[in-house]
Amino acid sequence: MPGGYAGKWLEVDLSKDKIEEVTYSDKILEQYFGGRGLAAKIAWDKVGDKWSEMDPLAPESPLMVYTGPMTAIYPGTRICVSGKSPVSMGTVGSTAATELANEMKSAGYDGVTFMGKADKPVYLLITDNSAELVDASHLWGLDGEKTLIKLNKEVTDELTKRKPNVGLWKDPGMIYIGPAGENLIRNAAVLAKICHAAGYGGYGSLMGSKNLKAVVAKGRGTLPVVDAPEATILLWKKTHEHLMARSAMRRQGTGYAGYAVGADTSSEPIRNWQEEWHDEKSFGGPMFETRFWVKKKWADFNCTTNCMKVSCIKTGPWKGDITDMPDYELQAYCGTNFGIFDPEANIHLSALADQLGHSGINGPNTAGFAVELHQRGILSDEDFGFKPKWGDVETFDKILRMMAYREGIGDVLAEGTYKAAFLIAKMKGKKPEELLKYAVHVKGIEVGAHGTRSDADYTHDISYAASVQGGDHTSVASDGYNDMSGAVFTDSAVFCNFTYYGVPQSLVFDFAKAITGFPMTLHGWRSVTGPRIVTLQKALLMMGGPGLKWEPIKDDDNPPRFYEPLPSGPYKGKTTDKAVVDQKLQAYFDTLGWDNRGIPTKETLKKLDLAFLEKSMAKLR
Amino acid sequence: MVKPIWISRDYDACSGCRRCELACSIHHEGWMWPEASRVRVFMPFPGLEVPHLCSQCQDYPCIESCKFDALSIDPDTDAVIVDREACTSCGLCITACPGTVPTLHPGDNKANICDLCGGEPKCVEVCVEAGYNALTIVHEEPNIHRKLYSRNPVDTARDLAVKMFGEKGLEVIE
Amino acid sequence: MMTPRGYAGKFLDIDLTNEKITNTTFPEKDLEQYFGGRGLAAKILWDRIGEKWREVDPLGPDNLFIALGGPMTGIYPGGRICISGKSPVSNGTVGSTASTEFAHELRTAGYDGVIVSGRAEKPVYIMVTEEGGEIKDASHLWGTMGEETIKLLNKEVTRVLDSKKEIGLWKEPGMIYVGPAGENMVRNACVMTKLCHAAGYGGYGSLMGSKNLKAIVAKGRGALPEVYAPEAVKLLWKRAHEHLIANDSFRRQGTGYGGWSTATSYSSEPVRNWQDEWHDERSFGGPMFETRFWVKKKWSDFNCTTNCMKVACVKSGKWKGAITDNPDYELQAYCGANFGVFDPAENIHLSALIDNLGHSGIGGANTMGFAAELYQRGILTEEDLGFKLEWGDAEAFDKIARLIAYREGIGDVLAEGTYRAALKLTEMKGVDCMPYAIHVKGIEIGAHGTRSDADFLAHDIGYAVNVQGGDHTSIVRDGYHELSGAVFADSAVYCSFARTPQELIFDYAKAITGYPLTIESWRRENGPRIVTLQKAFLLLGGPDVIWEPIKDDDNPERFYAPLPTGPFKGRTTDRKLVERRRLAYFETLGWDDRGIPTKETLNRLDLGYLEKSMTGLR
Amino acid sequence: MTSIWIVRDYENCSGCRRCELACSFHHEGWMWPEASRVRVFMPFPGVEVPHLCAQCDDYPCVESCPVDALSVDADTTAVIVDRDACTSCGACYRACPGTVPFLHPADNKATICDLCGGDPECVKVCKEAGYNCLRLVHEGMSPNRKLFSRNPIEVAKDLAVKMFGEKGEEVI
Repeated sequence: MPGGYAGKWLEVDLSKDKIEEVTYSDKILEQYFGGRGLAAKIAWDKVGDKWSEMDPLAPESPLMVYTGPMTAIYPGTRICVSGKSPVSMGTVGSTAATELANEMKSAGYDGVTFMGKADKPVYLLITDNSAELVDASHLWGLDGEKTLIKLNKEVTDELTKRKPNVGLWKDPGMIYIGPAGENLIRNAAVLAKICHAAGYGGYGSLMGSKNLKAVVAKGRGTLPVVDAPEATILLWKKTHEHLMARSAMRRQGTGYAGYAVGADTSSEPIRNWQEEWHDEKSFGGPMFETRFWVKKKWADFNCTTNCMKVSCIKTGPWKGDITDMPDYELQAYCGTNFGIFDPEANIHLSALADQLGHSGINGPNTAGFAVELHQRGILSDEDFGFKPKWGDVETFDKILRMMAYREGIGDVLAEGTYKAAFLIAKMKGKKPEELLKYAVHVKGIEVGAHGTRSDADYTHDISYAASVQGGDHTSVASDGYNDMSGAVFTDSAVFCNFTYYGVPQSLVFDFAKAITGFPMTLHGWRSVTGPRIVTLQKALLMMGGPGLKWEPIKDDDNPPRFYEPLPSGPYKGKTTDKAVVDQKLQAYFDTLGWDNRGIPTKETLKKLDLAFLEKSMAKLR
Repeated sequence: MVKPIWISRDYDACSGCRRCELACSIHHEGWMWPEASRVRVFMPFPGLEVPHLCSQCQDYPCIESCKFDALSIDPDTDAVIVDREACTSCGLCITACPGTVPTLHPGDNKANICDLCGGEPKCVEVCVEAGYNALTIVHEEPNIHRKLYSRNPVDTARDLAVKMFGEKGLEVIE
Repeated sequence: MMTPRGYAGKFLDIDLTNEKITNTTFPEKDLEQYFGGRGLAAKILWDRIGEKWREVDPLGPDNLFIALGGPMTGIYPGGRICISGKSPVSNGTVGSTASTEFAHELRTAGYDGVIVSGRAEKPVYIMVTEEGGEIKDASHLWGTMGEETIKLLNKEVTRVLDSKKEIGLWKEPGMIYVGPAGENMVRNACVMTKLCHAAGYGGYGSLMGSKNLKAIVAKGRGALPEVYAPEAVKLLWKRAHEHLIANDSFRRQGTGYGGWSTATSYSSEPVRNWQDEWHDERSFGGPMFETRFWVKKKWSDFNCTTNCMKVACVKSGKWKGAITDNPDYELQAYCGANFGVFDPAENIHLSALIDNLGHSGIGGANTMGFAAELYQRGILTEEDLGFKLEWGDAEAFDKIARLIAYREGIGDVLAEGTYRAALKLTEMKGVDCMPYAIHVKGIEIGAHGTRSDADFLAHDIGYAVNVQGGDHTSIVRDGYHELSGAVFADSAVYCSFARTPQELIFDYAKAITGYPLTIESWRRENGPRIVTLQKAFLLLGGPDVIWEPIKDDDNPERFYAPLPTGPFKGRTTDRKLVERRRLAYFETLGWDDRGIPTKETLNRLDLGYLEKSMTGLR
Repeated sequence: MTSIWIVRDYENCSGCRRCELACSFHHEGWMWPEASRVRVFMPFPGVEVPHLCAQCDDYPCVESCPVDALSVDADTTAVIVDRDACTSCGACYRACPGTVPFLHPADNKATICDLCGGDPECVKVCKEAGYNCLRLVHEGMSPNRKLFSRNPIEVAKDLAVKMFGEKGEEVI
């Protein structure tokens, strides 16, 4: 077994209540690493050519909860959740920071593949070299906070009961879903630690469809042995030095950006992206910091970046709401995107989205979309049961709840922005295009809180348009080469990309080599490993279905809104250049060895050892 | 000469990064092994992080309790030293400790207690380096307060919760 | 007159009866001999009252309320103000100090102190700026608790300043004030500052109340007074702070770790009105306060890096919203262990309540504990009180605190302070209540017992011969060493917790003032001069109480009973030792065997003016 | 030298005001809190707010000065006052979103933090005492700085709620 791997994976058949240990060959691991890459490969292995026909929320749809070889050893512990995405029909390597990752590794497992569907709510409890399914009926319906509180106690008590004589049992790590996931809200998130989410991909609903409330792990073993331990320890120290030098991140997190991104780079969603600029000083970082940040350096396992800050509302109707910061994405999506510029309201809605188990980006994107439809007269007061208003906390508080519980219009919105557009068009006797122009998504995945129109943010022209993970702002496309060693790598090695930026790439790759012993190079990742993973993801995305197939080129594009001129701010009038998009998209395909419609060529598949895809791709060509 | 030292803990300042555990286990085990670390950061609710380690009670109830004389006090640092050969894994030290600090090592099942790394605790080094100062070294004579830090970390977290979250803090730990 | 270095150079003299405000100065000789604060206040009192001392009612218009800085105030770390006057509890004088921004604001406004005489017709406060003093109506402030007083005054004064001169933002003023307890002339009430700081010993809150004086606020914009050797002071300032910053345990624990350890280790903490001095209640340990309540762990006053203070706030439950410092050891003990209360939240609440009422967290709480013991012994009944006053019942102590502050029911008697209440209750109940009154010369004793002899502060004659009675901040050792300690600090006026080597402090003092002073000279001349003058006042006493030499130069009776529990069980203060050391103390100071200063001593100390009064006593 | 800025971490302020003393030592040669370019506001005990220039990226004070008495230091990006040119008109502190500048108690001229030319004394003493309430960072301009230029009483109100919970709403 290469270094960095615990060496075994769990395969859980929920229908049959069966748990097996499996291993993967060194070659597979070297080729796909872990997390995002390995999950795509295993998904293919499980489903294969039948991909197009398989409903992602059906029992036969696999769900992967994987670490990677660098998880927990490289700073910034994370877990990668994947499978056939209920929103994109492809796969997303959706990661979240959680102690589950390191606990699972300490317990001796690199990941879990779930198949089937439990007949009643369960959670998986992983302990040292052992795993079991536990009844979760008493947890079903609970919000995130309560789930976490109860599970923590219950599992700690159970472990203490089993082995009372080792001293105190430390709390386990866990991921879980809230009501949104349970009720199969298509873009619901998998949550961890009350405010961390694997949001993109909608894997919360996939967990919900399997009656799987949570995955919990507590291991007492070492982190996996590595190929070159002394080098790893030195690199570990060096990496932390880089992280500790990032004073702006440590001081401000991303929570200063809700004001700065809007005011400066003009790329923040405002009222469902009708604007991307604001200069609302009330929404500035210091206003959050001074009144709400009760812990200013907050980190996950083995991380000194401390991008997180614990926020707590101490007074008023939302007293007791707790979240992280909110980070920039939720500041934007649960704030400005709702026309809300009050830190307290923003914290409340972020905490609410988290507690309900929504993705704080995707769910609120849908909510914003709905309110714009109302603004445009497409949805009425009656459709909502009240009069929705921008900037009104009650409005969005209600919509988020209605979605999570599929009540009223919430039942439609629960299908995610893209599908909801079709359903509402049908309801209202309109053409889908009339609604889709307000739907800010790419390939079913709502776009992260970074616009492309000002061209002043890190997201540009084909960032989303070409990404195999659609609107996912954590995995944007650039040129099909440089981006391969970015998110595609971190999501497969599985660590936080906030511990990646600011550390020299050569150091990260040396770290990977020291851990795994693979003869890998930066160039190798950019030209072979990365493209292999992305090409496989692309293939799955194109196979799509059932009832949903993305059209090459046409769907490899930005949402219509990104081509409207910015209406305000320093970049007023500016917009995304369609000609540049077209041209860069072709270059991107070219670089990756895909044809001019973005379909991988036979040669490319062969070169990347992906010949198993040829049959399916041939059909699409 | 090493003088008696003590590791002061400022719970509010702990980020939960758990580098202390990694540094401790790298020092003692040669590799990253959180559960074998002599300091463990309990985190019963997000934001409530409680580094849990030996607080060197003035009266060393753990040492008193050991029937096999496997525990002793390091004359230089005042740390509790475990004679792993003599230890029978009986767990008496764990029960005697008011904070249930010792654990049985996940590898050899022997009593596991902070030995202050012989006077230069690695956990403190990485914590100070990172600017948290949740763990810092104090040079002082043993005092009676130390015993009060030997407390169940979940109880400590309950107190911390109220300070951080106000009334909500009463609800976050079951 | 030349302005001595380290002094702003003038004092405000305010006659409230006639609403007359003048500037005054004192001869350089007085300043060199008495320095400031405690020493200078005593001299001013003698100059203005002198031989009429015995007849002057401390709560009458003839008494003076004096608030003085000293030459080191604001310049040496740990700025303080010293409050003095004829003490309503001891009938002598106490140099009662409190940390407050008021001290250096006063000095940067150009004044070293304020001397208030007479009595205002209606409630007033005094506002001091560089333009001088102003008497302002305080009717709207009268009756407000401390918290409210601070809020209203801050806002009001800032607005007044802004209307006088536009400079950008005015920073808030410094202030001293009284709460309801002071207003209602609860005899041992405090002069309060900054919510939870108090000049407690001496009962000067009632003195302010008796003058209808709610507060004095100051806002200065000048530099701190110039000094004799500025470069040396700058270096010494840095050096002093290095010492304070190195005081790690104070900075981490404040004195808030003392509530458990003083009792447990030293067995010298008042428990249930000193019936015990030992407890082992872990619930009351420092970490329990720290983890749950300390919302700011490094808190300090002007120019201080000791950070003995920690802001405590109760965030949940019945006492939600209670804010105080630490509580520091004294209030932890007196508003906690002394009430049989061992719950940190309750202790914080009771400390904050007493502060807010403007009562003394030591003196007032001592009286409350005294009442509870009388209840325990059946001397005071539920009928007397209106409720049960059981040990450990925080609600009950909350009630009794309010009764006293507002002089309601039995509170009216207890408002006279422990000693006078004991006299009155003995009479009322026909039972001797004196054995339960833990005071020395009317001043309730600080939270450090002498019986175990293990406390770091108080031993045998620590209180017995102290000219400030039970004041634990001015403990007596031998009539020599301590004179360069508290007597100096209270006169130079800085905080004794700003601990640096004594040599450094005296170099600092010399660099500020230019006076040729030494530690030795303070121990042999300045200190004895001040203490002897205070002793004379104390001996003169009156009008209601006159202390009897020797008999009253003693510990409370309880300090001679054996400790009933703990590691020092059975141990007690050695009466023989007290007698022997008392005589030695008198001798060292040049007082006769009854503690009355001899003529030679008075002459030697340049206190010839006292001779006439002392002759009458010998 | 790169542009520098003084971070303020309000919770960490002890209220010791050594920053004021160090500042006035440096600029005035003696202890003079009211002449200090940093002033610690403390509207309620425990709630201490160091108040000093935040170097807004658009420098409204510099813009506002009718006599060009204010300028931006090319090295540190601090605001520099030309005391000869200053007419004490008060335009700068009125233009400042946090009313940070003030008229010096002696010469009545606009007084603003000049970062001590790059090595601020306030930061040194604060750090030395282990508070790290004021810290120096070397980084580019940020629009967020302007948000630190805020009335200290307003800041204190927020801080009070964080520290004291509901009680914090009542104390200022």
